[in-house]
Amino acid sequence: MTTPSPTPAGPDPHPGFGPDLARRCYREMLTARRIDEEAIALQRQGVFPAYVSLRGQEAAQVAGAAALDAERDFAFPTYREMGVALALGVDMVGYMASHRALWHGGLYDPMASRFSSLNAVVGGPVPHAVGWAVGERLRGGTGCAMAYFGDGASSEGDIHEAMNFAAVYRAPVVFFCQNNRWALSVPNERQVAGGSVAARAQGYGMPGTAVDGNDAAAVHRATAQALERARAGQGPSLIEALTYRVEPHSTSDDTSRYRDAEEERAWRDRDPLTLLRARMEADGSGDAAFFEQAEQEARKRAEAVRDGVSTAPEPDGTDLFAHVFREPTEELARQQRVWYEEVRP
Amino acid sequence: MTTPSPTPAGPDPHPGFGPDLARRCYREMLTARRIDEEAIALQRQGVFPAYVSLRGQEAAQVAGAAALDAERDFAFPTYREMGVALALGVDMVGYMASHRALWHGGLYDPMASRFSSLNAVVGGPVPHAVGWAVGERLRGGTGCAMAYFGDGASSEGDIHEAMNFAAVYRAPVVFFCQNNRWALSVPNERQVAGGSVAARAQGYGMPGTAVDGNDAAAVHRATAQALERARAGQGPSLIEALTYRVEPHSTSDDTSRYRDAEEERAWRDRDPLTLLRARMEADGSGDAAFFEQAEQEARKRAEAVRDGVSTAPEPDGTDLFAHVFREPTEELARQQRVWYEEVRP
Amino acid sequence: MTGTMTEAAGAARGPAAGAVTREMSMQQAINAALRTVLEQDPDTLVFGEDVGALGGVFRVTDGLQRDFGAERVFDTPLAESAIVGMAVGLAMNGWRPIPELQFDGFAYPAVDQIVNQLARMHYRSRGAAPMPVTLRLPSFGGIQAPEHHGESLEALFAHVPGLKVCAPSDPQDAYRLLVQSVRCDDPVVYMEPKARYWERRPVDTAAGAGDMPVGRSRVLRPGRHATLVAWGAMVHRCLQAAEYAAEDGVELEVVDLRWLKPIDAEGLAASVSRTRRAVVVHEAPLTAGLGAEVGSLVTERAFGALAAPVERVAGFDVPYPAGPLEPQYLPTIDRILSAVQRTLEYERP
Amino acid sequence: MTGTMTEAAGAARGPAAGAVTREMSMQQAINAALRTVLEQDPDTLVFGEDVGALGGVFRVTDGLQRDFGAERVFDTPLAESAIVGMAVGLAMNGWRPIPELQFDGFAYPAVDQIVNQLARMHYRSRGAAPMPVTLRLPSFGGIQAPEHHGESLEALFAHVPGLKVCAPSDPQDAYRLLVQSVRCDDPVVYMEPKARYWERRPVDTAAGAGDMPVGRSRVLRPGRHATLVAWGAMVHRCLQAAEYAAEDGVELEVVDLRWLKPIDAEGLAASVSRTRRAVVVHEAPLTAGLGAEVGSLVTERAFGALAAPVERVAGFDVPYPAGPLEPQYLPTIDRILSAVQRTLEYERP
Ligand SMILES: Cc1ncc(C[n+]2csc(CCOP(=O)(O)OP(=O)(O)O)c2C)c(N)n1
Ligand SMILES: Cc1ncc(C[n+]2csc(CCOP(=O)(O)OP(=O)(O)O)c2C)c(N)n1
Ligand SMILES: [Mg+2]
Ligand SMILES: [Mg+2]
Repeated sequence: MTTPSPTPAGPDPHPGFGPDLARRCYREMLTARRIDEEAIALQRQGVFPAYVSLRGQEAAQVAGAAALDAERDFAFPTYREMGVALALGVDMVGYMASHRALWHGGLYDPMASRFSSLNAVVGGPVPHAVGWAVGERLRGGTGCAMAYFGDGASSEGDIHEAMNFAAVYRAPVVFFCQNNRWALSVPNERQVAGGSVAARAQGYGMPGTAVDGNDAAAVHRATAQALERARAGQGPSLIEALTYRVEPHSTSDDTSRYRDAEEERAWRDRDPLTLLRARMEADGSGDAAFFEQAEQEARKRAEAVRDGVSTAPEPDGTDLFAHVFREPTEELARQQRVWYEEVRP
Repeated sequence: MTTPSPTPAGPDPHPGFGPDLARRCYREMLTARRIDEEAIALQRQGVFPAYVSLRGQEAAQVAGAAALDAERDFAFPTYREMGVALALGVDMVGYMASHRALWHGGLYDPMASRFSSLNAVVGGPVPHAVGWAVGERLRGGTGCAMAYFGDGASSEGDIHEAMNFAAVYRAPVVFFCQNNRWALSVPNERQVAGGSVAARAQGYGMPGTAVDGNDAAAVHRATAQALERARAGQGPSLIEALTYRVEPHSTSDDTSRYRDAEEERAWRDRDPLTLLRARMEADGSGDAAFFEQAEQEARKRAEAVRDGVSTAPEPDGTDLFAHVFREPTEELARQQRVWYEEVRP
Repeated sequence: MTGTMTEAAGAARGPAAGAVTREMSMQQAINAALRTVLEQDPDTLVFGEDVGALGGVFRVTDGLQRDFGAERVFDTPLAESAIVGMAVGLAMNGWRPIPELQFDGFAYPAVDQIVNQLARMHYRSRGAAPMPVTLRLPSFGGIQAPEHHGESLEALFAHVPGLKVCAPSDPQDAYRLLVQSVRCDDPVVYMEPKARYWERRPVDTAAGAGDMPVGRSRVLRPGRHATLVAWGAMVHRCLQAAEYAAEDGVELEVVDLRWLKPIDAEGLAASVSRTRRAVVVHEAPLTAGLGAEVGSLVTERAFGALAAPVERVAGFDVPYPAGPLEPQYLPTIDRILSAVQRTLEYERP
Repeated sequence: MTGTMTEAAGAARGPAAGAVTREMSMQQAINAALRTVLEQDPDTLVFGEDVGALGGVFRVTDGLQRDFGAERVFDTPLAESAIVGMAVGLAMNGWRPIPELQFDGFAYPAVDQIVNQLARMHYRSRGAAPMPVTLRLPSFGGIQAPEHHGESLEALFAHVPGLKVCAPSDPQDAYRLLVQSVRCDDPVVYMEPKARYWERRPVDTAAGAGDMPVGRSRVLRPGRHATLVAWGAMVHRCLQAAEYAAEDGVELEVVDLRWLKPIDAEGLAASVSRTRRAVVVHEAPLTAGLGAEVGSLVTERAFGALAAPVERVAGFDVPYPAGPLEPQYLPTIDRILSAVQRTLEYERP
């Protein structure tokens, strides 16, 4: 079983993570936490058929994404990057709509949000990030692509192909692995040969860094450095944010079958929000009033998202057909007529 | 452009490569060379529709495979491992039949030969080696699997997945990459990010060694060590044999479109046969009589293979149907009747 | 040989001698079949993502690792191509692998190993390397799952020379077909209708696999006005449709295809020769779906008997949709009955 | 709309105004089409294995890197899944990618990115992310090539919602279809019949893509006794068969399907309504091949007119074989003529 490593002591190792940024991250991490809690509740109430929690990964997601420039960068998420969506300003009702099963990819606009549609194929979106980044350099842009994936995903062939492509083309991509120690029921020990995703980077001649993924400042700093490097034309890098999936894989999962409750508890104690709050209290970047206000805002926002997603209208059956092609076909129009005549509720 | 590194000088770094082994390797390398030449001639005469030469890679293939135990190990080749086939004692007429297009996988028995059928999917057979090795350990056997692939193949997802699986399961596999600097028209510089296939091994927590692939002794030693390790239950390793494809990719290729004739010439001068002969002359393990006899035997064998493959009967049309299933279906029997009535020559 | 079907609805037969009949869900029946083959054949191995301690996301492999050990039943890293590639290598070393791919939509990353390797190794080696691999694939839709968790890949697999493909529709057949698939010396893709995992039915675990050869279909309900052909979860829907039709005096014959390759062309032709009309129903998108093959086989063999063109009721040519649209995507009873009506009312122009 | 076909044999039409007609092989015509789109649309990119300095293994991209630069035309590492995945990302950044996969059989490793990503990204994003990707795929057999170099994947692609698929049969149509595919805002799989790369024919490079909408088939030879339907290299074989049949007074209509998705169902039905008989010919294995879909479409739309079931002449259900067996695997003229004879002699039992 894995246990968390202790919080680093000594002088602040992250001078770039100033009070404003800390406050922003805290607010968004807390908001993500509260939305997550609402989502779990919605699943219990039967509003969501299932839900995948990001609990415990708020620092890895929010503080990493806070280094992105939402004007020019582009994030390629999996199905668990709710905190990234929040940090990038994605319409959260539209995001959560995916979990209510209103539309697989969510109801937000991925192009306007610079946050690709939710993607359920483990490893699948990572080559897209590379293509986007190659395209960005070809047109002389300065944006970077951020490719999210998990420890389990690191086993997929697509991850390897994508890293090799990115390094060959020196494309501005940051490969951001949230190693939350578990891929559904399989722990790192039986998933990641060698034990380190970050160590894979060297084989492609690119930098790979493992950071404490529950330490917002460390995540932010590593991400900012990787983005700077990519923007300067020095090519891709890989960040492995070491964190933990404190909740089950999804609401349909049962962790008692495969992992120790003790391990979960130990990691719950290393809650990224608690850690960040302690740090902010220590360095004075957050006082009681700030935390109180953050709590109120987060709750309010989470409730708004909850209400919004709960009451969002179900998609119309015409949507089945509307987005298949940009240039519609007669056959699909014929099938839509069948739907209209024989199925339409 | 890449140039060969100089031959290492100083005391013999490969004490394990004794006179008998050197003579065996030389004989088989020379035989492979002569069969290769016959094959190129057969292609020019129109007997083979196309041919992929192993010229320049004889040391990497023969001296590596000479470390295998043909009683218990199993090799998984690509389409270019003619020297490996020879070293393992595969029926060479049956092997060459694949190049005459008599049967894609060749006409030899891969199970009896412990040399899998020729495989044209770049990267595709590598996971088979891992499965075979996992199965070998499960049954308590002591055999090892040898997985061949090229520098180009190293970019495929299957290679990554296979290495990760092998290392997770500590399977007795040797990943043997012949880096001949070119994957068809694409050189290492635009194929292998980071520049070293061997360097990828570390990311999986397994040993990775780059050896001079034109130095038979070095190849043999590295392979023997990797096999020993695997047999002792210490898991997989990766060998990168640095060599060069001195011929075009295949007889249909035209290297003048993409590489420098100078580079080819430089590598032709580092011919593995010349190197081994010089070494054997220096240490006395081969005298003029030996080399003369080796030449005669190689020629004789090559001519026999040439004659055998040229005169081998074409497969019968019934073979189209015979090997699809072990438990035949009525539909296929019906189709065979159609063939019998409407197609049979 | 005769192409007629040998079995009426399984439930209608009395228990065989030595029968061990228990009520179980399909997911339990598959588990029981895996236990049978793990017990009887020491060369069998069960592996895939999360099949070990977790017992699979649908608990189909529940308890197998505990009972047969982590050497026979084991988790793999998360990589579908390597899972199938490993199965090929294991088969070459004398094993009888039973890999699982977690969901239909995640078979796509393994397609190269399935098509170019698994399906061809026996052919490529001229019979030297048998591939007795049973690839379990939780399949089809109907459970309001996320993207890539509700798809039907049978047309892809049925088109691949060297593969056999089957899909059960009830617990008894799930048991029998799985044992039969594992014992088959050729690679079989075994497609499990997730939507039917939970319904409980009596299962006779002593029922031999041999009593129905590979490729045989079943008439689950006899009828004389038209034949409904389906597989997997759609069989149940067709049986429901037949109930409704019966209320209007229309007697529909329901054929559970079971084997999607080889297809029981003779059995289908025999049924349609009696009913003169056929409707094939599947979840996969219409175009180039297996319904086209079924329709072609029926038409080729029973053209003279056919009073109307074979009707196809299928998923629409759209990506499998999310929750609320799923019931509008999948063939509905209304759509099946409309097709029946069209075929009954058909008049040659 | 009318489903009738608008074009008789291309060669029979006079040159259009502004026509630039040159004799060229299909491989040159595709090269010319790539030049046209690279010139006219600065967002187009050509990439794949060995497409740069080498100009592709068939020289289809010959000189493009030299003339358009290594930013617009570039080699990739050897990894098909990443090639398609990169195309998806490039499209999301506003490009119009034209990736090549080197051979049919090497599309399998990319199937996940093609099916789960390329074909769905537009849908998944509710239209926000267009995927104007043209995937070039040297396809089909007939050149006595190694394993995996002679396969026909059209049934797989045609079944995938969100994809369009086409295959030219001659240089002129290769030019026109490629320009049309690239300009199409949806993903198109463009299947090139390798066996027809070398035959030279006059090509009018000013021929607009617009004169035949996506999904339209062509009657290449009119006839009244039966309709032959084919695509790719089999079109030529059907034209040859029609020549032979004509010697016996049998007038066969030959339809070049061109678009394999969407399929010109109306056009086919119109032809078969006249001829009352149809034979569909393809290289892919019979079972679950696209011939089943063509046959079903024809039968559904022209059942009343059909005097016999639609005949299918296809590759056998065996892995694509090596050299000497290739001519026995591919549909032969004899097999086509036998099928024609069967359909002409058919008598309703
Ligand atoms: C290609 C593919 N295979 C299998 C699955 C089923 N699946 C969904 S999530 C998951 C585990 C993923 O683990 P990891 O990458 O570590 O991400 P995490 O869930 O921990 O965030 C699996 C096996 C999938 N979604 N995609
Ligand atoms: C999956 C796959 N993609 C593409 C090809 C076409 N192809 C055949 S050989 C080759 C280059 C292989 O290079 P490398 O792995 O270095 O092996 P080498 O030919 O140098 O021995 C390519 C692209 C193939 N055979 N398989
Ligand atoms: Mg994880
Ligand atoms: Mg190479």
